[in-house]
Amino acid sequence: MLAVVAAPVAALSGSLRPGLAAPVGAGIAGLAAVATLVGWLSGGGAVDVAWAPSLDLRFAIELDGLAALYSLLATGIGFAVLVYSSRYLPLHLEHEREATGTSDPGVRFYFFILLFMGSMVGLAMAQDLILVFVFWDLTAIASYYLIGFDRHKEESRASALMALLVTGITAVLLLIGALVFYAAYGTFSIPELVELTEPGALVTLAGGLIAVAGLAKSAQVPFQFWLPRAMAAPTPVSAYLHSAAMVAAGVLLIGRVYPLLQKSEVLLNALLVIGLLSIAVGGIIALTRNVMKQLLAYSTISQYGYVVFMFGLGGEYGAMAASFYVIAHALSKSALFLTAGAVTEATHETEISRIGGLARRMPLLAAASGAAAAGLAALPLTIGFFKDELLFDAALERGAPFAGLALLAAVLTLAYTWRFWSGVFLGEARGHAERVPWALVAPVAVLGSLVLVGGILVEPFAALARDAGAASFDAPVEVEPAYHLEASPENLLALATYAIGALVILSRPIWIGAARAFARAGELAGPERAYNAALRGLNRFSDFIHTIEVRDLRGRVATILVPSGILVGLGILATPSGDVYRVGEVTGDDVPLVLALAAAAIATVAIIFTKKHVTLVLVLSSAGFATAVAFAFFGAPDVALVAILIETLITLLVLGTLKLIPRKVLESGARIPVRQVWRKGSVAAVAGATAFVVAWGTLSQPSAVEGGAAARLTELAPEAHANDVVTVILADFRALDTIGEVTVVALVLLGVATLLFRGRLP
Amino acid sequence: MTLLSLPIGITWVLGTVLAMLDGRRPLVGWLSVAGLGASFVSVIVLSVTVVQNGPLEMVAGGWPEGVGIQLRADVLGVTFALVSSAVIFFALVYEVMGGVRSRTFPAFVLFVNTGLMGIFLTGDIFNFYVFFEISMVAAYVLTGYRERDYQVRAAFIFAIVNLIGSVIFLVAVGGLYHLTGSLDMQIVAERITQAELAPTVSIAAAILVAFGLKLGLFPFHYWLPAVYVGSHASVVAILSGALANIGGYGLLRFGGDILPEVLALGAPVIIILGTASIIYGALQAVSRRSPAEVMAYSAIGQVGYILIALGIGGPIGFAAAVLYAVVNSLNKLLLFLAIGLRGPLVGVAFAIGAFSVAGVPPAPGFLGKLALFRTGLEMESLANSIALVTLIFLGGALSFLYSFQVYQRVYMKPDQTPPAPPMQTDPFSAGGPNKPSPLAVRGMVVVLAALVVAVGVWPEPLLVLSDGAAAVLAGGAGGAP
Amino acid sequence: MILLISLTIAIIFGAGAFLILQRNLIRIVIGVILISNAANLYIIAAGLSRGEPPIYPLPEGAQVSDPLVQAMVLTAIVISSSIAAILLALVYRLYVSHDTLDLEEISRAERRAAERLDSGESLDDRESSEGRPEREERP
Amino acid sequence: MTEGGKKAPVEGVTSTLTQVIAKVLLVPTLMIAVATLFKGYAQTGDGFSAGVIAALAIVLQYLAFGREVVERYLPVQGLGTLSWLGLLLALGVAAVGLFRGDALFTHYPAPGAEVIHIGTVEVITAVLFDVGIFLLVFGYAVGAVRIIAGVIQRQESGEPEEEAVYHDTEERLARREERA
Repeated sequence: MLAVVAAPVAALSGSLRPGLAAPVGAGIAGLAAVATLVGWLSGGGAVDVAWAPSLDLRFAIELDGLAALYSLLATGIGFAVLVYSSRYLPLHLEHEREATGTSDPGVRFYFFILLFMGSMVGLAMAQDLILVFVFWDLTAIASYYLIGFDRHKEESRASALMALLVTGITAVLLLIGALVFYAAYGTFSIPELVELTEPGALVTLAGGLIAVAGLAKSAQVPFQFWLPRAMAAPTPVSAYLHSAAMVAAGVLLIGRVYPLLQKSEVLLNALLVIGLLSIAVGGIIALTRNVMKQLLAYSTISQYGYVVFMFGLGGEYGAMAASFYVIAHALSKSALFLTAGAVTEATHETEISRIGGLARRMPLLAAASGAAAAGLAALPLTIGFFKDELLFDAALERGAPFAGLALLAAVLTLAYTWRFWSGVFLGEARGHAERVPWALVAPVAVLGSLVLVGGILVEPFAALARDAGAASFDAPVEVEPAYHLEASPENLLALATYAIGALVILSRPIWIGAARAFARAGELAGPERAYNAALRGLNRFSDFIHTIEVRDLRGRVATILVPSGILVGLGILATPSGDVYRVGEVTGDDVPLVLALAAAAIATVAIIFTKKHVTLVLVLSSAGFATAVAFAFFGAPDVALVAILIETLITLLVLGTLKLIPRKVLESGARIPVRQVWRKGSVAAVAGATAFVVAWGTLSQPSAVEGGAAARLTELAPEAHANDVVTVILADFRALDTIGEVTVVALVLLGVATLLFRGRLP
Repeated sequence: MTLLSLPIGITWVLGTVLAMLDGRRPLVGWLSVAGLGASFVSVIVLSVTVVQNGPLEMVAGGWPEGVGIQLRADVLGVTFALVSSAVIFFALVYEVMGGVRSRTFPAFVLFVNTGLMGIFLTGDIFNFYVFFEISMVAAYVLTGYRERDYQVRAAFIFAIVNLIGSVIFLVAVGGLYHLTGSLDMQIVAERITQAELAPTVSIAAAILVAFGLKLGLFPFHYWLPAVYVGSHASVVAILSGALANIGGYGLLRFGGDILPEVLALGAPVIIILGTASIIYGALQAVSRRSPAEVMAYSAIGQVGYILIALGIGGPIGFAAAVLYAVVNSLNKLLLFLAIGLRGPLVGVAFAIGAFSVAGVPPAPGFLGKLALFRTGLEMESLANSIALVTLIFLGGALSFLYSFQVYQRVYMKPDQTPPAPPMQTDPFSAGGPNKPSPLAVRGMVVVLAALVVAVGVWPEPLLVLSDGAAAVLAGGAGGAP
Repeated sequence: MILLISLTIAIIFGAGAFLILQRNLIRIVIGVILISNAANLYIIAAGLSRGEPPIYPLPEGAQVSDPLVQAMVLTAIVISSSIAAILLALVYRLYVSHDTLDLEEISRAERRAAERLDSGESLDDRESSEGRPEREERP
Repeated sequence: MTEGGKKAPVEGVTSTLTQVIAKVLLVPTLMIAVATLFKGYAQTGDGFSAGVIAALAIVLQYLAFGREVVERYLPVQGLGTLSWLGLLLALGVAAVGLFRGDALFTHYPAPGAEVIHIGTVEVITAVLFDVGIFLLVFGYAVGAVRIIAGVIQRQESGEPEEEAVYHDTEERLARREERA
């Protein structure tokens, strides 16, 4: 069972040698499928180990019915797809090489598709919401690279990005939903949550968030637009994406958290509505499509609409029918996609209107895909028949109107499936068709025959679906699909489907215009347009504010000073300022200090008005000296000494630097227009005022030096064999500061040497 | 006692020695790598000790507490020390592998490390300032590394802005001393509660500005894009991955540990600033063309998340802030190193970084997002919770968009055609702008990417650290006993 | 006294801020030096217990100046002045590569760089001459 | 600064005067510096001021005699390295405590213990620490001046400035032409 999770790793080793990648990948997929089957038959199994206990994250996986179903799909159909691509991919790459002139080994493909498979299996088994989220995003990553496989095509890259954005961003809702549950119940474990939760607003909210993530991934309205775009991927990817991975992951998630969802009536009704809308939108647009893969893509939207609809219907039938539907659909749809790929290989055409009558030239393919199509259209003797039977059952259980809706849905399916198959294989032969390799046909044949087998021996599939349904429904499910040769409502509905379906097919000329208009309206006002508009708008807006920033903000120190002032001002306003400020008193002893301060202030102001640079420096140093004198009057001779020495040194250095630069350059930009003087002056005033408020506000407080560190330092100084307390602080008590300070000095020397002297120490 | 000195001391002594040697010689380069490695290991050992046995303390000079400078390692400090040390280590390895171009580069990198370790391990506010200056001076010179026009410009802008920040911080230190009569963080925290609120608040505002500048928080960010785009890749990795941590750590330490009451008072302002930063940075990043520019603006946005978590506070909020800061450092390290390279494999590394920024598992970014959402849900009023969660969601959506728009534009190309030169840096080899970087360097970056993913896959150590750090802060005034 | 000191600090800081806002790089550097001066003055004022210098033998009963702020200011002065030196070196370096000390011209170069990035060019494309020699040691 | 130009007579007088003063002051200033260094524990001053004072003495020589003369007669080469050696010494003093199981920066002899005097100079490790700082600051100041002098000389000898930088921008060349 765990071999499945290891699949990507093995694939990586295999992909180191391009030739080996395909068989190794397919082999792993096959093995994994068998392992899953055996695992399921032997009653499943579970692993539950702590992952990150600090966040209550658990690596909890269990192979229950639901997990088994989706794992089997992922690995089984994965196997078929891999066999198919072992032949398809080289052809595809050949075309691309012709188109672009570059060759690509394509090993990426195997790596990501196996990663896709592995994460899908992991997702199926995960029982912890965060773990679900992890695998969920892994599938998004894998699909991103697979959809964008043809990197040189703008279209595939844009489609890949779209798929990633839509599914990735909505995935965050899943995370939020999980966290809402966690905030309320303290666990991420789904089984535990099922036991703990009570119906209420919280479940609706959190469950709703999770469901949105699921719906987006399953390409339900209004998120459906990414899926048809994703057709830019190579065909095997599309087949896989639609039937067993990515899109299926959405309904898998809904199935997984269904025990929670069904506690909220609102959510179930929402699912109903969204399911119906998707059926209608997907189905109607599918009828108008001409490109094979596009038709199939819209059909997928519609088909998963069914599944969502059935979940919305709820109850025993709903849960079981949904699971069964997924199986049936996966078999048929993957076969049809692979058919489309094979047909395109043979004819080099992608549009239905340009091909036709291929049944005679490719009988086996026609038959196999015919079986698959019949399955999708729910004809008897195929597994598809039962899917519709269950659909009708579930709908009937809810009420007659729903049965009517189900009927209409089934009719749509029949119509577009017919259009696909008949358009490709019937009618007069058009264009040429080459022989296609067996590896492109065999998987279709196998899948097609499975569809038929399911039509006769339905029990294994039903058992799987029952198990899965039980996991979703959170109770045993007792639904047995079988043929009942009687006029039961289900059978009558099925017959009605065929009859109306035939009518619809025949009356195509009548309604096709309306359908096209509908599709066109969707393009004009649909969510895809909104997505593109939002993207463009954002980019334009971003450019706009960037222009503003570069033009008006870059290089503007004012953008620091003014907000700082505002912040400090806010702080002052927010706090009571009763008698915070004191003027303080000036005694006779203070006069020298006052004079020194005044001198410093005057010299500083003089700097502003000095034009010549040399004078400027001299005025600066006089301001420095005045400050040093002030220090002396503060009773700080050490400081005064160092200040004077440093001031001398820095004056010399500045003068030296000025000597290095020609006078003309030196004066560049020294004069600024009067208008700027006022603006800058007011900013400076704000800065000065801010400094004033901070200084006055704090200095007005009684100094806490009494009983503070300073007194103790003074007492302890003799202990350290010293008379000058300041020196002893520098060399002993706070020597760490000093050594840091001189390290800065040494670094400055090194820096100056780096900038001017190529880093050589002078 | 030795253990506490080692992270600071090793690179200090070695840097002093290497300053006298020619750093372009491979031997000197690898020596510096070895030194940083040793320092990093000592930080790891220290972290393990601290997590298991509680904080370590030492007063320099053997004097009583309050007289000498106290060094103290608690979980908050060692967490930041750990991640910063790792970032610097990888950036240095990257540069030494590619070939150092300046005599003094290794020494300066070692001193950045010394300064940072000092900042994270000191228990003294003035000592904090001194170490702060050590790492800043080294960073000013490093910013100009390689000395292209735009690099010199970047260095000048960086220096001026950060000097203003330093001065503002120095004023705050002086103010705290005036109000409490002490420089020891624990004593300051105890005594500041007795001071008047108004002056304390103005000091706190100064601290916010000083560290906001360091972080590149909106509206103090204007220097950041020019510097992050202009400087050499390994330097930007150090600036954004390690040096910016000063801001995050400083806000946590001074806000959460020393001035918790003022932090609670200023929470709305902090949250609003954080919000503005997220929106502004993300919106700017959306349409930028070069990866370096995108990530520079992204850095502005990412910082906002840290602020929000800090503003909400409490054990969960603080833990989220620490976690996000750590994850953000790792992302930036990886991304900026990848941006500096070209050739196959580089895209992989960038992609992992981009996934991390966007919060996609298993890259560790999702842990940060998770912690943030959790914090957002912790808000007292439901309306605030919803507003905040929506905001974080929108920010995340935008980060998704800008990360991958630029990824597609630059990296998602057929492997065989030479990738367009990533905008920022010059090639390692002299073989022209389109020549792939040396395989070893690219390999190292991929290994780094794998390590980053490993953090996401096995997040427990990181979570333990961030929870421990939050416990230090939520312990209230004075921090851990 | 408190008010006077605060006013002096504010004037020096404001003047420094005004200079930082100028276009000429030298003036900007001087502005930075000035605001550092203001900060230093503030710190020494923060220990506003003026009295005898703290040098033993201390006079009996006299008020002693706070030695700790003195040590702090010493450290701060040294740091700020040495950083001024590195700023000067950067200014010189900017002059060498841009041939101007006008911030406007330098911002213009910055804007041009931003435009280049927007048009998808590398910063290196135009600013560096082809085949530029490695920086070699001069004997 | 040694070049006279048109103002040669005036500058000649000043420079002779400075040269005399500089010569006279060199030795006493260095002595003052050393005194400041070792007496710092008792009086105002410490290693830092001593370093600056000593450096100013050397700087004065540069101002008076010009780079070439000074570098011929005074052993100033490699003083930049000296600053780092000084830092190494200071760091060594800081680390002594660690090796003896004490805290970082523990000075010896321990607080209160007997101190050996050589004359009036106390023999304690803190003084050694100050010596390290003295060396560092001295090296720094002289080094910075030497760098400036070096750049001046580079300019005067007409070496192209481009040599010092990596590359030229178009606009810069244009501006230079305009000025020429």
